[in-house]
Amino acid sequence: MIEISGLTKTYGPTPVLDGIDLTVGDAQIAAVVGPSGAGKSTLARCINLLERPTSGSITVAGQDLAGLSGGSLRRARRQIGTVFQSANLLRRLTAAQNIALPMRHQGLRDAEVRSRVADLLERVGMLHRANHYPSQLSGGQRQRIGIARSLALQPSVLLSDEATSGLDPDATRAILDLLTGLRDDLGVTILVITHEMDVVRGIADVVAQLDHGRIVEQGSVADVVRRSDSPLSRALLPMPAAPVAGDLRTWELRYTEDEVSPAWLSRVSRELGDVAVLAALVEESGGVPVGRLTVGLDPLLDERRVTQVLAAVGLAAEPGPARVDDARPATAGRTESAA
Amino acid sequence: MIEISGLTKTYGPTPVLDGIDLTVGDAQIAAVVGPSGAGKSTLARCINLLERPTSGSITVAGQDLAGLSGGSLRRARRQIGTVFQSANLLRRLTAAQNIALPMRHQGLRDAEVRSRVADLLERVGMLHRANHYPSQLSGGQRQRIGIARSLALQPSVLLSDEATSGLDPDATRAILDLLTGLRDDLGVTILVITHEMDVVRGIADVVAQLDHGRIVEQGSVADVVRRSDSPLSRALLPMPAAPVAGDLRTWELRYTEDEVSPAWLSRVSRELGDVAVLAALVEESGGVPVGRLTVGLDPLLDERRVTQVLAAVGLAAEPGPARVDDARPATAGRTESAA
Amino acid sequence: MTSLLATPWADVDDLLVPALGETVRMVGIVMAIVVLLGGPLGLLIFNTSPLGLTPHRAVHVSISWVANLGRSLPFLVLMAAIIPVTKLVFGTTIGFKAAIIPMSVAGIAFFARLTENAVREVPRELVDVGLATGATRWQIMRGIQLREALPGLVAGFTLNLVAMIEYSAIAGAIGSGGVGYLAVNYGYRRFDDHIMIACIVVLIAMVQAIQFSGDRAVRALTH
Amino acid sequence: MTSLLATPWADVDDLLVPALGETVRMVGIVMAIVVLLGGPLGLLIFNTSPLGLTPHRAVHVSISWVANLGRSLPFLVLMAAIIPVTKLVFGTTIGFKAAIIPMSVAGIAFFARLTENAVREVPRELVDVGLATGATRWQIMRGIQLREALPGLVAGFTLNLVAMIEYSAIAGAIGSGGVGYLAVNYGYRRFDDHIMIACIVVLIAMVQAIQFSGDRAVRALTH
Amino acid sequence: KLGGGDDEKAVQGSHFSNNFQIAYQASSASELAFLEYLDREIAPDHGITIEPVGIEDGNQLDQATADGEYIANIYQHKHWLKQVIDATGMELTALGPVFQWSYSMYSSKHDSIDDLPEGAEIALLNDPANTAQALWILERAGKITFQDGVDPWAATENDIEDNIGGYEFTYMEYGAGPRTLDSVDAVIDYNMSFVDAGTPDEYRIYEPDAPREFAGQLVIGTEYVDDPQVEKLEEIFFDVRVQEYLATNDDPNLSGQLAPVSAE
Ligand SMILES: Nc1ncnc2c1ncn2[C@@H]1O[C@H](COP(=O)(O)OP(=O)(O)OP(=O)(O)O)[C@@H](O)[C@H]1O
Ligand SMILES: Nc1ncnc2c1ncn2[C@@H]1O[C@H](COP(=O)(O)OP(=O)(O)OP(=O)(O)O)[C@@H](O)[C@H]1O
Ligand SMILES: [Mg+2]
Ligand SMILES: [Mg+2]
Repeated sequence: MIEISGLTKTYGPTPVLDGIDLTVGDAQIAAVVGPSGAGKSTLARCINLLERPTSGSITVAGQDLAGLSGGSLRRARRQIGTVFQSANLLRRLTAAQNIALPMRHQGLRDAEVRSRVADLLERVGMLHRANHYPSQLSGGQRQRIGIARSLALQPSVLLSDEATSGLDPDATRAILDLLTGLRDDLGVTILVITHEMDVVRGIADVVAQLDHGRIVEQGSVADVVRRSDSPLSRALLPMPAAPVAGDLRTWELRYTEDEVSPAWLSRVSRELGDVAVLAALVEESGGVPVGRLTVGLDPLLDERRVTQVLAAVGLAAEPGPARVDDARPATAGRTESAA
Repeated sequence: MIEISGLTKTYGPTPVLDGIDLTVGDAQIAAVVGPSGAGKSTLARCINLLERPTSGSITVAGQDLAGLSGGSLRRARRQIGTVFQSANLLRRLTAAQNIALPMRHQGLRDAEVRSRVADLLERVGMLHRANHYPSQLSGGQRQRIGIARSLALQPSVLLSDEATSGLDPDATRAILDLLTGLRDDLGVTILVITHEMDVVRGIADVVAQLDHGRIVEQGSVADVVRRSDSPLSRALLPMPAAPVAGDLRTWELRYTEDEVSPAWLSRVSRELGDVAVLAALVEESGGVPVGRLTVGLDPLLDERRVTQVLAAVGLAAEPGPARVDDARPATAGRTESAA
Repeated sequence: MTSLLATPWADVDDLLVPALGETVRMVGIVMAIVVLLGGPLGLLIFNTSPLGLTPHRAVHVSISWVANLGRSLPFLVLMAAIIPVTKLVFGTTIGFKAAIIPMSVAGIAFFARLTENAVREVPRELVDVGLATGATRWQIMRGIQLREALPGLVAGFTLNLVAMIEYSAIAGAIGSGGVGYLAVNYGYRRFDDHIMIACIVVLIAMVQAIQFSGDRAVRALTH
Repeated sequence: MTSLLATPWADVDDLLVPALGETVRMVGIVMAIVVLLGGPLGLLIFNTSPLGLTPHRAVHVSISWVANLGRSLPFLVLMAAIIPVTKLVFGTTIGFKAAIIPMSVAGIAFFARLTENAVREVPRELVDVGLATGATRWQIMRGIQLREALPGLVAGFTLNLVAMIEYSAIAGAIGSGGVGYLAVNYGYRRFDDHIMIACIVVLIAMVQAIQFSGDRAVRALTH
Repeated sequence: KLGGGDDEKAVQGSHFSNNFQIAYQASSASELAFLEYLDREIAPDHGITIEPVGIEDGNQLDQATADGEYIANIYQHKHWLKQVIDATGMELTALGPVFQWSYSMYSSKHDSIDDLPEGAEIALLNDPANTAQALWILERAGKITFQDGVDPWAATENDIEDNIGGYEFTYMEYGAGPRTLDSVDAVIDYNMSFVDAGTPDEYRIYEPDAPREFAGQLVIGTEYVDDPQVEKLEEIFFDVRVQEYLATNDDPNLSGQLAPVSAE
């Protein structure tokens, strides 16, 4: 359980976090997303008190860390595992020794340390590099050792700052399985900072979007994905690139109901004629189907009728254009050459 | 133009690259993918000769770097921009000074340096952090400064090692637009190392998969995506998670032709009855539609007929089961709790 | 100026070998004390500084001040200033034992600074790892700061060791002996060229060997 | 122990002020030489080492050997050994000028090691940035290695500066003057307590000020 | 083997054993040679062995003697001793003069003291007693005069009334004399330094008789004045054979460097 209220953090004059309210329930996975520089890492660092909040309060498992000191602060921190954005491995220790470090500091017996280290190395697929030094590891390998180390003390809360950013899809999936396993079997509360929306859809229960130090949107993943035109919703389930539709009229469709019959497309074809699937991302997320499609329909069809027919099967529809790259972000670079 | 042939690199007894043959044509974007530790970064470091190959040859723009030294090696290297996997910013220089460094070393005039730096900062959306030191930047901000720096000398070849790994989708898109712009407008040859398959589909012309230091598969992106059962193909266009199909029979479909009519689903419905779309990823990549779907069909349908009907519209079909998480990678962690 | 009175080459050994033993013993004991006290002092100076683990202005300024004392005075003056302490501890102000205290004081002050400098180079993020995993301050200092600074510390140790040989030559003035002193006294004051040459050769070989081993150790520790 | 022979407090200034001037001038000139020559020497030692930019065993071993020479000999012996050079350059073997060469030699050797140690702490990846962008070796050394090592270099400079004050006291043996020498000669040898106390106060204040400024500079340079 | 008399098996009723540790200034080969002579020729007659202990730092050496670590030392004249006692309060007693150090003016540029040019630069040892002794030599040679009421044994440059030769004085550390020779017009220093350095005798351009005032004293800790072993010490050092040996020996470490105590 992590409860954050009114959290503000400033560096000099600039606020980096500005009145954050966020609650992550026990055995929940919360994802925090948002543009680069939004304050996500700072948020994580405030939770384990690596940064002292300028104002506001944070309680983790019922304890207000800012009020603790000395031994009780250390005990509280041992309950919080942290995966750092840049693995932060000790350069003079091997992979195995890096994982062992927190256990040694906690005073675990040698045999116990050895067996846990071996287990963790195996979980992150790094047994074969146990005795390599960080400088001899690839970026992703380092990151996996960082993940293993964060689990060394069997924390009840895990802060994962872009743990899977540098990992290939298979390794990512393995890590995500590990995290969901921790949540489901051990009730670990997990805060995941990530830019990978499939990770959010894949494992998060709730999601919050941070921008310029504020939470601009938050909610359960299933809700957010199916809520209307919100930017977070579009970000979470992005519309794949679609070709131009020729003489058809493009429509953007979005699953809005929990119970959308998978056969809706066949049924809608019978009422509206051929449905040209230009782009589609349909999948199961959190036990319900979610989806976003760009389709082409006969341009002569009545707009209202189209909307009604699709609403009847559980989809929201809006007329295009829908080429994704027209929606440039504020930070976009121009496509011209470097001058 | 990058031509690599027979490239081998060993650290001590272990080969990290093992007989790599790879050609990237002028004004092409080549993507290199592969599991963590496969040797991707090592490959990039061999190309700009930060690592000396154990054997084999590499020519960049017709020049064999290993044969050069002194001034001519430096001139050749200035033609190769490099984005490092971990931004590698100088800690005592501000963001702007980091970008300026290569230009200053090349002896550009002050005014020129200033205007190029401002331009590059703008392109990567970092004008507002120009005078921050790396320790005052977020992970993604550092990465973007690294990208800007790689372009400082207007290279004709760009090596990008997970440039967008830590970036949010909008910033990623801006960077990808920047890269494609460089290719299209200036004919820059680009090697992109990435784990993000949508990046590969979005911008790469060709793709190579590295595993244990060997190229296990390579080809044009469009070909690979539509080629049969290859692991790279599955990785490039992953099947989204699908719900269980109830009493329907699941089929995995894949676009195989360049000319698949987007209305195929409606047409197939007419011949085979309702098509339940359980999961779908359909999009345009490299000018042609690509797609992968899990659909549910009437279990009583004849297998041969289903295959034929779908082949007629340009899709390959194979009977399921198709739940993605059954195909565990070799490095997978178990889902049980951390012991 | 070649001395007519130079010790015959055959007899040089008789002076040199015991002097070498004295140097090794003196510098060895002093370095043990220096590392044991100077290391922690340096850690403390760094960690009470604004860049450290537990910044504390008053403590930092005072211990930094104390450490500077040991380096402020010319060694000869320091030896004289410390005589009362030496006398109290060892009951003598002359010889091997008496040299150990002033050498240690100067060495501790020097090594404290070298330690501070080495530890300062440890990236802050690694200390954060210790904090985040609930390590005690002592564990962070020992297990993270010192361990990560190891190559720098070994390089500093090497530097300090060589400086102590220099100091042992000055400490020779109170009868503690040693090769450096032999060089000063026989070589410099008495113009005994044979002893001088022999001492110089031994000193150069010694420093060379120390630096060589130090460099190797540093490289071995750098991953 | 109050000396009967102490210089009256009123006259202490007459000795102390010129001595302070001598120390500042001597140490100032020497440090300029030390930084100018010792810095590049240290860079060269590091960059020819196996961890450096252009490893070269033979060159490394030889320049490392030469640099060790300057630290191998007790300073008094070094001064004597260097007399021919001093004489050649300045035509005299005593006084302020004569002290500069041996002090510089010892200082250069010391600063070379400090530079080597500071530069060793610069992450290899940052040097790779220079290589990958086609910077010349000189640009990499200056623009990357030295710049990134700046806090460490300043800390080393501070250390070196204080050591040079110590050496200037020994160099007093050939008549170069300075506060350290005043402390040794008047204070220690002549039992002039007033001079001794005044010198000690000045030396402590000087070292304290140097260290304080050095520490501030280091912190200002650490981002 | 260093350390105090109590390390040894002390003789009954005495602080000291029959092995007399005598401290001398370590850089002085002649003092060592002198002690070795005593150990060889005189001490056995008294059932005593003499163990010379070289300590370079005079202050420390005196301190150790006062503390009874050594039975005696022989490195200083009475003016130095007085100065040490006055300054530090050490309890030391001189038993009497034993030998004298030859102290001369050397030059590699000029043939005699009278040839020194106006404004000649003369290097002197920098410790007070040796500075005074050098000035005293110049005064006796008629080259300078002291102000009234100045104790010539403690004189400094400031006490000069008339610097007739217009000399400039430079100060140097003990041991630097021979090395300084080429850089100045003349050096006033102990002969033993120049002998050690192999400086040619013809550079010795002025060689006054060593004054009794500067004779080397046998010094003990005042606390031990009545110690029975000190009696034996005196018997050895003041044996008549000693002065004769100093006058006649041809030990290269001794002759021309340590002279017998003169009448005046
Ligand atoms: N100095 C070294 N000594 C031994 N092995 C090394 C060394 N450097 C790298 N390796 C090994 O070489 C392999 C390839 O590393 P590389 O950094 O090229 O991987 P990568 O494909 O870039 O992985 P990632 O996606 O995780 O960045 C890794 O298994 C790594 O452990
Ligand atoms: N010491 C500092 N001084 C000034 N500004 C800082 C400092 N540290 C961080 N910032 C700023 O705070 C903001 C938030 O940084 P933070 O690392 O939390 O971002 P983030 O959301 O984790 O971004 P990313 O996704 O790129 O990692 C950034 O804009 C950064 O420039
Ligand atoms: Mg971050
Ligand atoms: Mg890599």
